[in-house]
Amino acid sequence: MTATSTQYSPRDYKSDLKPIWCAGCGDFGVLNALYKAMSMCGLKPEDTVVVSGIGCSSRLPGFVETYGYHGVHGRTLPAATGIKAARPELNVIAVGGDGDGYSIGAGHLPHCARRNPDITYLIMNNNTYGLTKGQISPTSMVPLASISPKVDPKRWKTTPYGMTEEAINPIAQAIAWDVSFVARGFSYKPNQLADILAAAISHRGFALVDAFSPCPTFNQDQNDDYYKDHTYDVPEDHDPTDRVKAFELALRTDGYPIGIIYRRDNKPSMLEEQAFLRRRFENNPGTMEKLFAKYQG
Amino acid sequence: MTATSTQYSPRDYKSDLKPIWCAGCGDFGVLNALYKAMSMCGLKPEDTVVVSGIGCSSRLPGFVETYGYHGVHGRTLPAATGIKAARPELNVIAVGGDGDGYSIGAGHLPHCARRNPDITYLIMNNNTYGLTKGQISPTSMVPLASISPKVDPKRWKTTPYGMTEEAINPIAQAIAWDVSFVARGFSYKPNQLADILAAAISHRGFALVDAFSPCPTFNQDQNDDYYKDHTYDVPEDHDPTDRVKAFELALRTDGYPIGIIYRRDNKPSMLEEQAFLRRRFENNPGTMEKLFAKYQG
Amino acid sequence: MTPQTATSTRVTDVVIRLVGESGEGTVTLGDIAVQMLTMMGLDIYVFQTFPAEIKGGTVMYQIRTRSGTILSHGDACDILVALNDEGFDLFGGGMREDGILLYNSDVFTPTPQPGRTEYALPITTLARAEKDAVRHDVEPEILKRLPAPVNTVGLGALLRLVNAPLEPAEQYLRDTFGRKGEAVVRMNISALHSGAKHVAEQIGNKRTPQVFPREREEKVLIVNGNQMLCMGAIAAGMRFYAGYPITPASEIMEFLAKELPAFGGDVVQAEDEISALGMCLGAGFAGKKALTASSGPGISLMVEQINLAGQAEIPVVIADIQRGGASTGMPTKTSQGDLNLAVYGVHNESPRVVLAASSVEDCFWTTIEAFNLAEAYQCPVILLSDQALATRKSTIPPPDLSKVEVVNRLLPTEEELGDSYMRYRDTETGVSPMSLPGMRGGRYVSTGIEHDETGDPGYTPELAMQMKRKRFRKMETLLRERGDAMVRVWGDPGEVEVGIIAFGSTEGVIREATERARAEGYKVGHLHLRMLSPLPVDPINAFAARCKRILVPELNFTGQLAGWLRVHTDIRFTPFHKDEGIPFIPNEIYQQITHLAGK
Amino acid sequence: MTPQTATSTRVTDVVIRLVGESGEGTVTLGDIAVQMLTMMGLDIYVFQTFPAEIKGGTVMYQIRTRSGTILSHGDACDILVALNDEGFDLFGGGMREDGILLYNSDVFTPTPQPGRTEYALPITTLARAEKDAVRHDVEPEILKRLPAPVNTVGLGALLRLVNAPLEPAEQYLRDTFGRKGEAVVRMNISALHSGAKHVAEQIGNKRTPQVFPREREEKVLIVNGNQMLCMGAIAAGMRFYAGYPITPASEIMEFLAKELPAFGGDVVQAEDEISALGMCLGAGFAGKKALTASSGPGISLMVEQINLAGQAEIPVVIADIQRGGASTGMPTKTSQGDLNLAVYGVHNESPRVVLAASSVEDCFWTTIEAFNLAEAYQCPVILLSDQALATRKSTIPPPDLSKVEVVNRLLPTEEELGDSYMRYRDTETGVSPMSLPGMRGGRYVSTGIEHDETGDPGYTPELAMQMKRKRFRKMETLLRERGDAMVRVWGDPGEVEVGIIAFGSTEGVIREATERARAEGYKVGHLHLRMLSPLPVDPINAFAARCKRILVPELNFTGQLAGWLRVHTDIRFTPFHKDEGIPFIPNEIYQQITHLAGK
Ligand SMILES: Cc1ncc(C[n+]2csc(CCOP(=O)(O)OP(=O)(O)O)c2C)c(N)n1
Ligand SMILES: Cc1ncc(C[n+]2csc(CCOP(=O)(O)OP(=O)(O)O)c2C)c(N)n1
Ligand code: SF4
Ligand code: SF4
Ligand SMILES: [Mg+2]
Ligand SMILES: [Mg+2]
Repeated sequence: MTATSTQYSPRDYKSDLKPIWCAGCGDFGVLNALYKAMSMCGLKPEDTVVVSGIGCSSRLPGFVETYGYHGVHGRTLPAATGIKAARPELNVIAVGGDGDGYSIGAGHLPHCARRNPDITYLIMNNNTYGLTKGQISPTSMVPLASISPKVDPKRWKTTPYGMTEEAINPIAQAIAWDVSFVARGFSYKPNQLADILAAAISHRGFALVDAFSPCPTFNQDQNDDYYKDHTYDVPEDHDPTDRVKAFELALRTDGYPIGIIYRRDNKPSMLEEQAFLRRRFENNPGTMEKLFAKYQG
Repeated sequence: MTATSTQYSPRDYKSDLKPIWCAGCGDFGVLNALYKAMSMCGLKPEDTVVVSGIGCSSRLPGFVETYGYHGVHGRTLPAATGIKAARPELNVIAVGGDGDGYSIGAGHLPHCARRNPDITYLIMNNNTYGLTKGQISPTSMVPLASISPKVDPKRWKTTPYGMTEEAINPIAQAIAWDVSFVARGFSYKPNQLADILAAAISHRGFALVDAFSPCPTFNQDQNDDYYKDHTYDVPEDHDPTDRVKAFELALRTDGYPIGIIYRRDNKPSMLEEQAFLRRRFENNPGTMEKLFAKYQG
Repeated sequence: MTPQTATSTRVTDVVIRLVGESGEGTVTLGDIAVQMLTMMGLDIYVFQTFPAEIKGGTVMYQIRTRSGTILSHGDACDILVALNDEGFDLFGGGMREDGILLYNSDVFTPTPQPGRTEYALPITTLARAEKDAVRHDVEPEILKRLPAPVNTVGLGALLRLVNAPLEPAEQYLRDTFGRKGEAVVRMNISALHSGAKHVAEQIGNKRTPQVFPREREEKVLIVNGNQMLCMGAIAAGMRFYAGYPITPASEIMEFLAKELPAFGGDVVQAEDEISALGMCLGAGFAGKKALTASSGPGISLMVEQINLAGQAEIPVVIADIQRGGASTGMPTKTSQGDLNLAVYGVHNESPRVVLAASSVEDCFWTTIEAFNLAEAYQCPVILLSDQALATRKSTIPPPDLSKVEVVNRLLPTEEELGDSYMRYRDTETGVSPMSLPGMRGGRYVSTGIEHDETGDPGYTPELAMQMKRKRFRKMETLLRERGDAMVRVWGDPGEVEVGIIAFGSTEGVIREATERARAEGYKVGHLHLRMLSPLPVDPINAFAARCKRILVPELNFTGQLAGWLRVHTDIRFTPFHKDEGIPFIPNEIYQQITHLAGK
Repeated sequence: MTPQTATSTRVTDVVIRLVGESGEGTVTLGDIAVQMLTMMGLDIYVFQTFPAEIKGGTVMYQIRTRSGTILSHGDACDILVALNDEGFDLFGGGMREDGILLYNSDVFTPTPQPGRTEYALPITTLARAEKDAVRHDVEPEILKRLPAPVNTVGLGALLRLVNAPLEPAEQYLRDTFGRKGEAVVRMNISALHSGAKHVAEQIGNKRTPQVFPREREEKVLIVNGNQMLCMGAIAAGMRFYAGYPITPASEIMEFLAKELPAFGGDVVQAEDEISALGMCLGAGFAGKKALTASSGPGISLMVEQINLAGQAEIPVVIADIQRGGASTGMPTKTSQGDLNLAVYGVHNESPRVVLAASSVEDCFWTTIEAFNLAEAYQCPVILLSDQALATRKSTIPPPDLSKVEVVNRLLPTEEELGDSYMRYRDTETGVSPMSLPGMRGGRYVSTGIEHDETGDPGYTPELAMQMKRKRFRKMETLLRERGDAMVRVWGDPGEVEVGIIAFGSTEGVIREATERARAEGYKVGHLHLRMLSPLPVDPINAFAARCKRILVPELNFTGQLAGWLRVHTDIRFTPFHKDEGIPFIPNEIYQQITHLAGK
């Protein structure tokens, strides 16, 4: 993370492109929180890359006045890892949707956790696929078919009679993967979200922030009201370094704790290991001649 | 799971094809345990399908006298799910390696857990890629580069100077995903493994059995001796239905508990939800005419 | 009953284009107008373009209507209904010079153009007045969410403009708004007449087209390509669908999620396309007819397992609803750009069939064909459709179900099962009897590794060639058994000046263009490919032999069909390709024909 | 010094084939023999086939040796060293009728064949005796794991058979076993002589070939294709590698994991190929030269993101080490079956470059070319190699580093940066200056969605065509700027009876066959394609114009290059393709030439 003494205001991170999001989309709140967090961390815009996949939320890089990488669906973390590995001095912020990150991109998360690069990953979790117009996502909480067979066929397009599977718990799985910073935010509490994002950006290692960011167009159930009623701040006495306790907190069924749920500050990072390796050869750098010599007949 | 009164002996599940595995490969023990478990459950060979991806371990279906599906690398669970969904009366046993299941196939696991089909998934975990001759896998425990830069360059082919990332904990992640049966076995304790597998096969829902199955050819570190020294039975008083306690057990660093670590017997299953849905229409089955009528101009 | 003025002209064919903000209900307005026109006994054909935005953005909804089959969305539009200026700017260019413009005068005033007939309609004001009029008669709960009846005003105006009767619309409004109470019904009916009246007042001696109701004897369906694809799949016996949402294929999963359970089938929303196809292969191996559908990005991810299906000989159907642009490209636009991927997207080589649906109705039949070929030749079948065809709403006769033929895979006989059963037996046709789990004596391992006739792995040079020949022999068998049925030939028999070879959703527009040219005396032929791979070379060559010149039009940048024809035939032709995200119009093809004929 | 008998014939070219169980050390024996022959100043060329089994299974290790360049692994072998009967059964057919068979008489006795010279060598017995002899002189710890010196006995026998001196081998054994103590060294040297002696005793007046040491002035490397590909990548400035293991590409990652850190570069083992390419694209976007390598199954998974690289214009190199068979197929065998996937594997259309390396040495130069083209034209470059080339061990001169030219991407100037900077500026060449993160005023979003010159999303028909033309224009620029350098032409100038057009790893074997034909008076030409896409049509047509007949040989089932040539040229040719998992031998090509010439 490259912070500098020059101060940037949240406005400085705003690009000219007008967001294409629907009126009332939670992503607006997340975007504003991100501007603020970037400002709090003093990120130099030209040294920052916002990386995304495909989805409503993945359009975000266009709205930020930094470099951006808007790749293909689900491959946000590989691209972010490549950028960070190639240029460790850059600030890399990965963003995307719950579908992008937890469904098609699900296989990359545990491995990014293993590598622990210094990347912040912000998931705009609207419990649905917004861009493709309202199918279930891995975090959708449509009732099961056998429980509530009267789900509105118009609202839940691929699950008109209810779901046939349960939702995942993205916080619990992140703790199991030992993601070194795990937090939850809510777009309707943008200041708190900005604080959380600033902490995530400042964290040395892979930080996952799952922010509820309701989709009023396609998800009328998990909407802002629902989350206002079902979230609470992480208890003051919670020790985020206790992995088992963090797991327990993540499993609570009385609502969703907002705040920093787990962190491990001393986790090794692929980037540091690679730097270590490169340093090993500083006094004996490779040359083509030396390489040839190894294969001399 | 279709068990029948006819008894099959372990031998009845043995095919004519000779395993191509190296002498001393842990997979032999796993295969024998599987024969035994199938016999214990009385699985009818022709009603059973063993499904795999690609890897040394994934060659297993060829050695079992049941139907087999030997697909592509990492897609074991999708194929197994499709078989089970299409023909719920079949016994479906998915098998494969730690690379197949936890690396390239990592994205399918959480979603299979959500769907909870009645499938047993047996991972032969040798902490390496056997078939491609000894690179690290997500469960490899090669020391980090910065800790032990003297790793044998010949032994660890893609990590000659040590790893740059940590291993995953397959048991902890499975508990976080709420996989409805999570167990660990060891190929050098084939009877215990057979018992575990029989329990997994009998479990109604998705059962994951991670069996240490050392690769003497490419992994001299996590070998049978290592596991003999570093495993112990799951404590008698462990309550596998307590998810937090199971998680705690999975995180223990004094060795690996062998046995059933977590189970949730009442978890809904996609297959049952689908059956429920189909039943809803039993008295009013679909016809093409009715479909056309919906779109009549 | 039909109101009529002295200057209205009786027309047989009208193209109406509605443009506006997508949130504003342009599509709803179009959908209702389509219903009304269909109720009049007319046929319709709808072409829509969708904005990239989720909500908002400009949409274009073009309805062509006439009594009788419609082959394309037409050339320039006769009537443009512009609900906002952005829509007018973007899509006004597609209007004929002497066309009729009906615009929302509350929002903008277009610069007048000589030749154009204009109607100013203060839609917003009129609608608001209607709402105000009933304000006190509507229950407060309902009033809160009651929009002003903008669409209904527009509908009235539009119907009046084409001299259509208002009664069916009144009935429709009663049915639709009945449950919201009498006052709401009243408001809408009044709004309908308000719009009609406003137009009537301006008609004077302006030119208006007139459409006539007719008695329709047969039933029609109002459906699009995606819907007919689904119905075809169900009719063919498909009972397992797994997919992952993607524009413009999502509707298929959504349709099937609703309808398939009643047929005893299952739909799974997979975590990605790789898993979706993986599940379908599992289901196909287990004996079910399985379908997945996607578009370019998802099909790309399926490449590895399509190959597995070819190598392990697993029947499966993969629908590719092609969309615009490479990579993420232009998801809401159309293209015929995936032909190369469909026929060549495989490392090394395994056989597959590639079909292309060509019209809404054909989506039904070609999907059935896809399942039949997958079963008959135990291989993956890629079925090409595209965004334009998928969302093309048309009136079609309900398919004649007595013509549906369903093919099922070859199963081993009792004698073939047992110790000597060989799943991959090297037969004369290449097709081997396929056992299903549950069959005693049918045990084998389905595998993508090179294998011998039993399925056991084997790598010798001889075996590799033998088994590859066996697998590809199935495609030769297919061509021999059904190759001739895999093309449709239109136009003049005998020698023609210009022949057209094409595939997919362009069939209608090409037919219309060739008919226009024929009407003008050109001798024109048209061979439309139903199957792209294996390519039915014999009928193509036979057709080419009677063409002086050949045109190969297609909607992509490099001319993929042109390349594919060059690989497999020696015929000479003029390629014509472009890839702008929108379909051809008849005039483009017609121009090419006359140009080529004049050479 | 060289032992010599009356009947030994001086030969300039010997093909030695070693066959045995892979665990038995056949490969080790081969590797040592290669070293010894190279030390004698001879050149070598090794062709290996690997078993499907992990350990065990039968391997074949064929060494061709002569003094001077070797173009192929040769036709039938002169000497077959059969360490077991399974190997003899599987690979004995590749032996010339008057060849020499040296077999392990402890294990089997072949049926004698007229014309064949046989040497029976009880290798196991001899080796065991040698071990017994030193049993008491070796430290117990070492003795426990000390194998009987089977390989060394075999080596002695083999060297004696070709009349090679034993001194270098002695020195080699001293170096290798020194740290295990004097007794082990002694055992091995004695074993070497025991093998040699046993052969010498049987020589009598049997025919033996004789190879002669020569002074080599220049240094040589003993390397294979994968290794030279890695060295080329490093020389080109590649400093980021991400990959996922797969046969036969894994060696590339293994090589680079060891060597790249010393050059300041990083290697990441990704969780799959999708992630590997994703990381490379990230690195490429960020300004590093990035490489990933895989084989068919992995390349299939990369299709979606190769397209992204084409559309978003990100430089990246993807090496495809082709292997045998579709799907999992035959991972340890060879093929040229991925040409279609490389050139067509994309939904809709975005530009890419496809190159093919043709020899071990060429792997170095073509890899450098791959990076240069990726940088110059800001696009993905697919570099084709194959299993046979990747594992082909040859002696080659160390590449002349002064000839290495490194191209870097076009960066924006200070003036271009700023508010009016446009990442995707539509230029005459199609190439736009590319800013890198960290550059002030260079901000943009790299995207696979259709976009305008700034990178902002845009979908109008005009924009779609404009930007597509811009991207594809780069390929025209490439052809104009470097097209002629993308072929290599061999053989007779002027008019030829038979011309050959081919690509990839077959270059050497075709050259050998054409030289043989030319030596016999045929007029033969050979154009070898370095670049497949965009296809350098001009030099191909120029070449074709001077050929009476053209042969297009390739190692796949359907003739992929043949199809590709048909799409892009009008030349007529005879295709010749097969896909058995093994390379051509010179004689196959030679036969085709003479057959075609005789037509
Ligand atoms: C390979 C691939 N499959 C499917 C799609 C279609 N698609 C685009 S966005 C999306 C999901 C969007 O959901 P999410 O990631 O939660 O983002 P949101 O729109 O909800 O913010 C899908 C399925 C695609 N672009 N690429
Ligand atoms: C798409 C794809 N990528 C890579 C490979 C090469 N490959 C075959 S098996 C394997 C990993 C084997 O490891 P694991 O799954 O742990 O099985 P093991 O051999 O150790 O039993 C790999 C990478 C492949 N076959 N397909
Ligand atoms: S569809 Fe939902 S997620 Fe997408 S922009 Fe609209 S409100 Fe936001
Ligand atoms: S390489 Fe390892 S895992 Fe593979 S067969 Fe040999 S011992 Fe078993
Ligand atoms: Mg979402
Ligand atoms: Mg493994």
